[in-house]
Amino acid sequence: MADYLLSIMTFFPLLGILVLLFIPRDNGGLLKGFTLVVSLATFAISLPLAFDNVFTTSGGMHYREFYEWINIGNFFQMNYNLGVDGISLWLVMLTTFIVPITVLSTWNAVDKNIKGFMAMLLLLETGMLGAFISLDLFLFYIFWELMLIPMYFLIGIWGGKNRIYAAVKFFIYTAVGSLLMLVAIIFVYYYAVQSGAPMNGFGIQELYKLDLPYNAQFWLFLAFGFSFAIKVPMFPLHTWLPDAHTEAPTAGSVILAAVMLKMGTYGYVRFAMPLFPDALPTFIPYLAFLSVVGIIYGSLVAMMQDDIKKLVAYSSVAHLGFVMLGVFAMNLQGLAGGMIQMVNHGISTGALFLIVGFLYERRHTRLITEFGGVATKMPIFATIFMIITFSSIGLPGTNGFVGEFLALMGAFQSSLRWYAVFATSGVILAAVYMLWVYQRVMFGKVTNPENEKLKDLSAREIIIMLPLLLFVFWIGVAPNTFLSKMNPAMEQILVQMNDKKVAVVEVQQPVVANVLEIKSIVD
Amino acid sequence: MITVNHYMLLSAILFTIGTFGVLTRKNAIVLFMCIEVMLNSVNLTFIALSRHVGNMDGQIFVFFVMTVAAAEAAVGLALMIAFYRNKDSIDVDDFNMLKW
Amino acid sequence: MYSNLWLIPFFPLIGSIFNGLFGKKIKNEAVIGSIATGMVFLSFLVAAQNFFKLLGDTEKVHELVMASWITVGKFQLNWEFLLDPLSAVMILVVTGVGTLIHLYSIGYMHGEEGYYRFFCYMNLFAFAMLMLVLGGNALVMFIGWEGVGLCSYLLIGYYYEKKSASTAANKAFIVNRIGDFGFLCGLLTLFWALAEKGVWTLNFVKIAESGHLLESGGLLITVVTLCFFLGATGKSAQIPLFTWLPDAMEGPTPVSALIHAATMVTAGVYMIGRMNGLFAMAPATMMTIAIVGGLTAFFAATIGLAQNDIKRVLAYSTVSQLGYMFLAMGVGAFSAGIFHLMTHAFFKACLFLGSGSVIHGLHHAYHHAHLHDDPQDMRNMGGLRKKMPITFITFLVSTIAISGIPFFSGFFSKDEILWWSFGSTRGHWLLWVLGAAAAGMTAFYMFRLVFMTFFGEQKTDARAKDHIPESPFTITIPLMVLGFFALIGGYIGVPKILGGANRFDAFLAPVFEHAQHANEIHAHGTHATEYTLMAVSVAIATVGIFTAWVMYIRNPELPGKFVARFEGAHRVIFNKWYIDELYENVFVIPCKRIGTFLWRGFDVKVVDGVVNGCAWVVKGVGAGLRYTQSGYLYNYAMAMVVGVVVIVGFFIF
Amino acid sequence: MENLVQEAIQNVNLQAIMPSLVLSGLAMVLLMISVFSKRGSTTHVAWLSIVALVITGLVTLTGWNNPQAGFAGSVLFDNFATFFSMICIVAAALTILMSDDYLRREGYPVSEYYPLILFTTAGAMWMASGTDLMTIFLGLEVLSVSLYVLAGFFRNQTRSNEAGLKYFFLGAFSTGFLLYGVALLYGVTGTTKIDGIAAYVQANPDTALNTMFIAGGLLLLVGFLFKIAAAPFHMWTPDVYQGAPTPITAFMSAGPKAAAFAALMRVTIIGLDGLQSELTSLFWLLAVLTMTIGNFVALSQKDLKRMLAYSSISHAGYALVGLVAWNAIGLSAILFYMLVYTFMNLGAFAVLILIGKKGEDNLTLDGVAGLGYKKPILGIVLTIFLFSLMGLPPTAGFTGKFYIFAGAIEAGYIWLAILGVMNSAVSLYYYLRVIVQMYFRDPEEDFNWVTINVPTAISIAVSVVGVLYLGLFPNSLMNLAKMAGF
Repeated sequence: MADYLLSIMTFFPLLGILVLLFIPRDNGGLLKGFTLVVSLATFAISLPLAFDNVFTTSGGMHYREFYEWINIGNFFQMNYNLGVDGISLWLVMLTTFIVPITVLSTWNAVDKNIKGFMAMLLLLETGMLGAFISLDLFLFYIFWELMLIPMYFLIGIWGGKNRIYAAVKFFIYTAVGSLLMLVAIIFVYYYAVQSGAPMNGFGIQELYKLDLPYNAQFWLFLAFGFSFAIKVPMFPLHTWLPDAHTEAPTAGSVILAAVMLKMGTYGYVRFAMPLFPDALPTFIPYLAFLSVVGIIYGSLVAMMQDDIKKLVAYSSVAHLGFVMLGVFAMNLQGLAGGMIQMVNHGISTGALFLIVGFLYERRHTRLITEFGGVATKMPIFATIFMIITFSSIGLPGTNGFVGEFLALMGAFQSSLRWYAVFATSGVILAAVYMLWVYQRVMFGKVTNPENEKLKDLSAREIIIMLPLLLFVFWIGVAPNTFLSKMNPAMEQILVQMNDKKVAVVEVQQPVVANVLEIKSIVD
Repeated sequence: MITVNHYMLLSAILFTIGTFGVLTRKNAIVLFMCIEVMLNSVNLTFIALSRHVGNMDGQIFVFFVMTVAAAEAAVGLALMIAFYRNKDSIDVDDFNMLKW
Repeated sequence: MYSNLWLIPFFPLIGSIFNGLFGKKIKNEAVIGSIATGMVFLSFLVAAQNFFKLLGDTEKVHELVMASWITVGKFQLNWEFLLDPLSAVMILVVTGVGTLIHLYSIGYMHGEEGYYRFFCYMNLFAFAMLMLVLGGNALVMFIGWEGVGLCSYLLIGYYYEKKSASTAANKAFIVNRIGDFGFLCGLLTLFWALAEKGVWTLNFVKIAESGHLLESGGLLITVVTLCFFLGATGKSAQIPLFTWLPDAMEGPTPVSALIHAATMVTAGVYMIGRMNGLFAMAPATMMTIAIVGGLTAFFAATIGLAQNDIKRVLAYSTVSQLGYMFLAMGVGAFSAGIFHLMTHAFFKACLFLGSGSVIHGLHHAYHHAHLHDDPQDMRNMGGLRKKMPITFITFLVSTIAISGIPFFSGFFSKDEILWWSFGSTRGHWLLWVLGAAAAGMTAFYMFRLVFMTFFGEQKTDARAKDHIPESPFTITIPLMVLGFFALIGGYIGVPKILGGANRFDAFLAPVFEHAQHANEIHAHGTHATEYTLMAVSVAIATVGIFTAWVMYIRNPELPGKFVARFEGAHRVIFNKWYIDELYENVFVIPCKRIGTFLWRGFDVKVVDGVVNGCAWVVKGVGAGLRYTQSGYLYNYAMAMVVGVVVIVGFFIF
Repeated sequence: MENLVQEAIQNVNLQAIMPSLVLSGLAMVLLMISVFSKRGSTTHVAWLSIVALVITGLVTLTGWNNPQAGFAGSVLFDNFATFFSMICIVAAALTILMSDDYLRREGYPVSEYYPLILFTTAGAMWMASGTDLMTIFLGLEVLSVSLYVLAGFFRNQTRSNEAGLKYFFLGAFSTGFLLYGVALLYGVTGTTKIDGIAAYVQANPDTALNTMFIAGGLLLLVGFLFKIAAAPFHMWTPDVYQGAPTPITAFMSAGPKAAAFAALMRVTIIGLDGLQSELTSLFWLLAVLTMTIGNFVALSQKDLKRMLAYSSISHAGYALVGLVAWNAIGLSAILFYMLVYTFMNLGAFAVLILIGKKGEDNLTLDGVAGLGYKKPILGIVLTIFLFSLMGLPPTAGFTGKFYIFAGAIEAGYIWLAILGVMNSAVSLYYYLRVIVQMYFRDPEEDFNWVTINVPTAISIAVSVVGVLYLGLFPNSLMNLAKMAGF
């Protein structure tokens, strides 16, 4: 079992789809129930990973699976090459954890074409899991693109009024980035082939050791980075996100926020940065700058939204800014902060989308002005919303704080100190927009008669939220559970980057000089 | 003394005339004749070059071209007739149902 | 040894969780209230036990590591507690005053819809505050630091159906967050600076030990401490971040007493005390603190002169008193600051609770008479001393204490601060002038409050007049206890000059000694100067009281004339120097405008415009190219010919 | 003279032309059968054509790894020819399967249709195996003339007439250029054999600078570029594709195009090797132009057939990228891509055929609104084909494109690859629009006229399996394509 754990986990949902096809389409309950069982089973399959202590001691890849897949002699070779380490571990766990929750959340929300919806959810799960555990660039790319398709349908079929625009925009926007990455992937491969480096198909572990000239790294990082930056999304490549989030059904938004955005940040950590470490010092100031702009910009724009979901979407831009800042700090604390913040964002923002979903299911509107005084009608909901709000704000003791703090700490330790100062101001803005929306939705008197008949959360809805709340506090109070399994892998990847790197990141170059330098090198 | 260059020039002129005809004439039959002019200019080239090069390949080619031209004529005229039956016209300006 | 320290915050946490989860089901107010109060009282007992243990202990600094919290590489952070004289005093104050206020709340909050919620939050607050003062490293402290902010938010917004309440709650939290931003920046910079020197820690003891690694008076330490001070101004409502505190009076009165007078708002002072070693190394910061403190004391006092809402007067008074504490910290009188913190906790809590008692009574009366008058407006009060004798007496005692009349608690602490601000190596006579003027105004507006509320004509609506009761014993007992401490609390710190031993100072000495010695901060000057200053300040206070008496008892028309005479000045003061409006216009509205612009003007039009523009251009080009496909044979042939000619021509020529 | 004849007879190697010989023979037999069949009954001819194709296919496969040269080196049936022939046979078979029901629906149950397709296929096979410009020309004409007829097959339908005529005139026009080019090459090198030309250039390196040689080479290419619909010789494509009977459109975009690519590759890589630098830059430009025009104009199309016509132009552009690469990977990538494209494009057209009403006026974007709900299987299948056309994993379209761009990048054409993928990104939009209509819009019609018939279903099934299999496990066929390259 352990030998094939990753494969079983990844393709179990796909298996579920096959069975799903034979369930009559009008038996909605059975379809949902079955999907829930499948996703829970996937979670159960993945659980041994979370409890495996091998991650605390060794930063390498575990649960390796390796099969030759495509071998065209001297043309190219791709392998079915899977593995998981401390960096991907928690993202994998987050994925398997969040999917059953989203399935539960659809219980009343989805009534048209349930079969298709469930199939898409499961397909999405396969795609996401596969992308996190692929160690072969080609395989990764396949899973990466595979995720697009179900998400496109989730938004397009079960989305809101403006869903078509949002779905197409989401699809094309992200595809543009990934297609450029494809060119870069192929380029790296043939560079390696022509330089005679030892290779194992598109296996990243071998490619990590590749000696690429700075010039090539520059462009390759740009291509990879662009693709991942769209997915993250980093300012100014973020505009697909508010549309996609607003129009997507709750389950789609949750998965999009909780897992798919992490693909971008994960991509930086796993691919863009360790593959092209020489180019990093050139880009880090700009990327960090964009992260900080994202934090402040996302917050300011979020503040003025009149649609709750859009607000949460823009807040994602801000949150991911912290992740990126931490990652670009290029030290253990920052990276840990970034990684933990990825999980946090998955939990908090996922929960926020669920919360918006609860409201939407009841009122079929998400306009803030339509609400007010909901707290009186839905006290349990108010409490949960409050906790999640503060988790999102990053109150100490909740998960959000640990991530933000570590990310900022890392940034302060690195050359990004000044960026970090501005990023820190994001904690103020986060409070502003979250509390303001909370006030306008929950507090005050019930002025809209529609809100009079709001019902508090049902048992099912509470059950959905409980695991999320558990992790809000767990990560906040005892993050070491998670950090201890990440640390070795992060250390390894940092050591690896620094060993390969020619320039030293710590030397902060003035921005102007940087531009000239790039030019001269490109020339 | 008429050299191969003269033949080449003549056939080039013929070819150009044919091409111009295709571009400017509107009657499908005339158009087809222009194409025939082009093909025949090629035939002329082949024959002249065959003599110049000194092997028979060019001349053999001409036979094929002529055969093919005949086949094309058959098919082309048939298509024109079919079109004429539907539209009462073989003016190429009327071939404009399919566009954009 | 001190291994039960963790119980101190633990009890209220349990109480909070219990009431939060089951309070709604229990519904029984007595059970809910006594559980909450009992939990804080248990904490108090443990705190007292530890306090006395520490008192008799020669080793004054004790750390208790509970568990590891965040471990990333060299950065290792624990859940740890620190007990030293400073935190020992604080836990006593917090749990002691906390218990009384909980007790008070049982009666005060009677019949409220969210009774359990209130006690849940209050206990949570106690928990957070205790984490703050007991935290052994800056991050545990920060948990408390933000936690009290959270509870403050929850409790200010307790009447969440009221727009003003929820707005005030937001304002409190957000302004606090601005401070927290400073705190975090300071913390992270400090951590980085120490890490550069090889010390990876946030532990207070270690920070104090390795403070000398940083350049004393250097830019770095100045920036770090200024950042921390920004944090303190947020939490402790100092200029420029004081505006939230008066608004925070939207919360129930016990909240104002506990959070916005006695404990939370003093966290900034405590924090500076906790890091006194660092602050002492940054004279520029110290000067800033002293100036800000002095100015706050002065300006808040001016605003207090003209307010009519009983709680607002007290709120500005709190801001002003906090200014004193910062003044003390700034001039290096750390223990005097903490001393004032403690005495202030007693008398201000008593004042707030007293005002609560008054409001409670009036509210009761209005309710009885079906009136909707504002029970907090002093202009509707008067002559209540007969209706509420206990409230009156305790209130009067506390007022005298805050006014700095000799032999009441406030006198000792305030006077020590004034003396240091004059005589300290970091002091200046201007600071003393600010402090003394504030003291005079404090005496004036506090007695104005007492006179308007308890003396003179009863101006309450006739229909409600006779239904004002004295409050029940759960309210009066805390009042009496606090009043008692307001009376005698100062005697543990009687300065040497008045023949006392200043035991308080001696007790805290181990905490501050190092900072004061190493940086040569001490008050100097002759006894004669000290006596003179003392006399002057007492005289100023007396003048203040006398003026109040003249204006509000002997000649009640005088205030009206005064207002008419100095209309402009009054309006400015009455409107709190228009600071709120200033902030609204300088920060809030521009921020919203920028947000709106960034969204509608930039995000939608520019960023998304570029994206959609690309799509539009591609589509447009496609739609244009489409028409090359004219449908005419000769055009197609022409394209081919042109293609051939261009291609052949290009390669041949 | 005697000797010459004997030599010629010795040179005859029937094995080298056996597949096309068999196919032509069987096609003629079928033609006779259809003459004697009752008018209106076509099904048996259709199935017999399938049988003929299967037989031809088996014969063709004997040529794998068994290269046969014949007719004084004017035919070479090698792996390359085998691969392309198989593509054409598959394309023809799929086309025939989807045609039968269609012809009856449209009211033209004429059985000569099938032999014509077989002739086209035979011509295509000649093109693929020809090593003399003469053979290639003959193959091209056999293919073209049959296609002219097929394009104008619906003789009472003006649209079809127009398509046939346009194709005919422009085809003949381009043939003129091709022939002129052949003549010029012949004039310079004295031969029409591809390897003869190459040998001449090798022996006289100055030839590569000869104006007449360059002009001849370029004019020769015009003929092939016309057939593969490369810009600016693509203008016929949308009109003809739109007007021709739908199965023929499908077939044209796959089989003949593959054959034209085969000839183009042989002529350029082997014959015009001396012009490599000129030709790569030419193809570079044409590839970009073709992709861009195809994709951009497709964006504003409403008619599905016309949209797929433009899409087919852009796919020719992608395939040309492989030719630009001019390396082993790029060339075998074209082979693989042509096969993949055959499956996905024919599959997509087959679905369109099924959902079309008589006259096919409903094959517009709006016409498929809600198809995914009313006919879920057709919807899913069409979606798979569209995703494959977009080039998304895990479909064959992705592996094909990957192969192509791998070739380009290996040869150092990064910018070309970038422009190529950017074009793919543009193309996403119009393919997605179809999916948008199928799934994101509510059905306006109930599609009750759609009946699934077995042959079409088979052709769709084969295409789906092909698309998914080549997407997930491309190994075997990629290796075959590798072996087929030269």
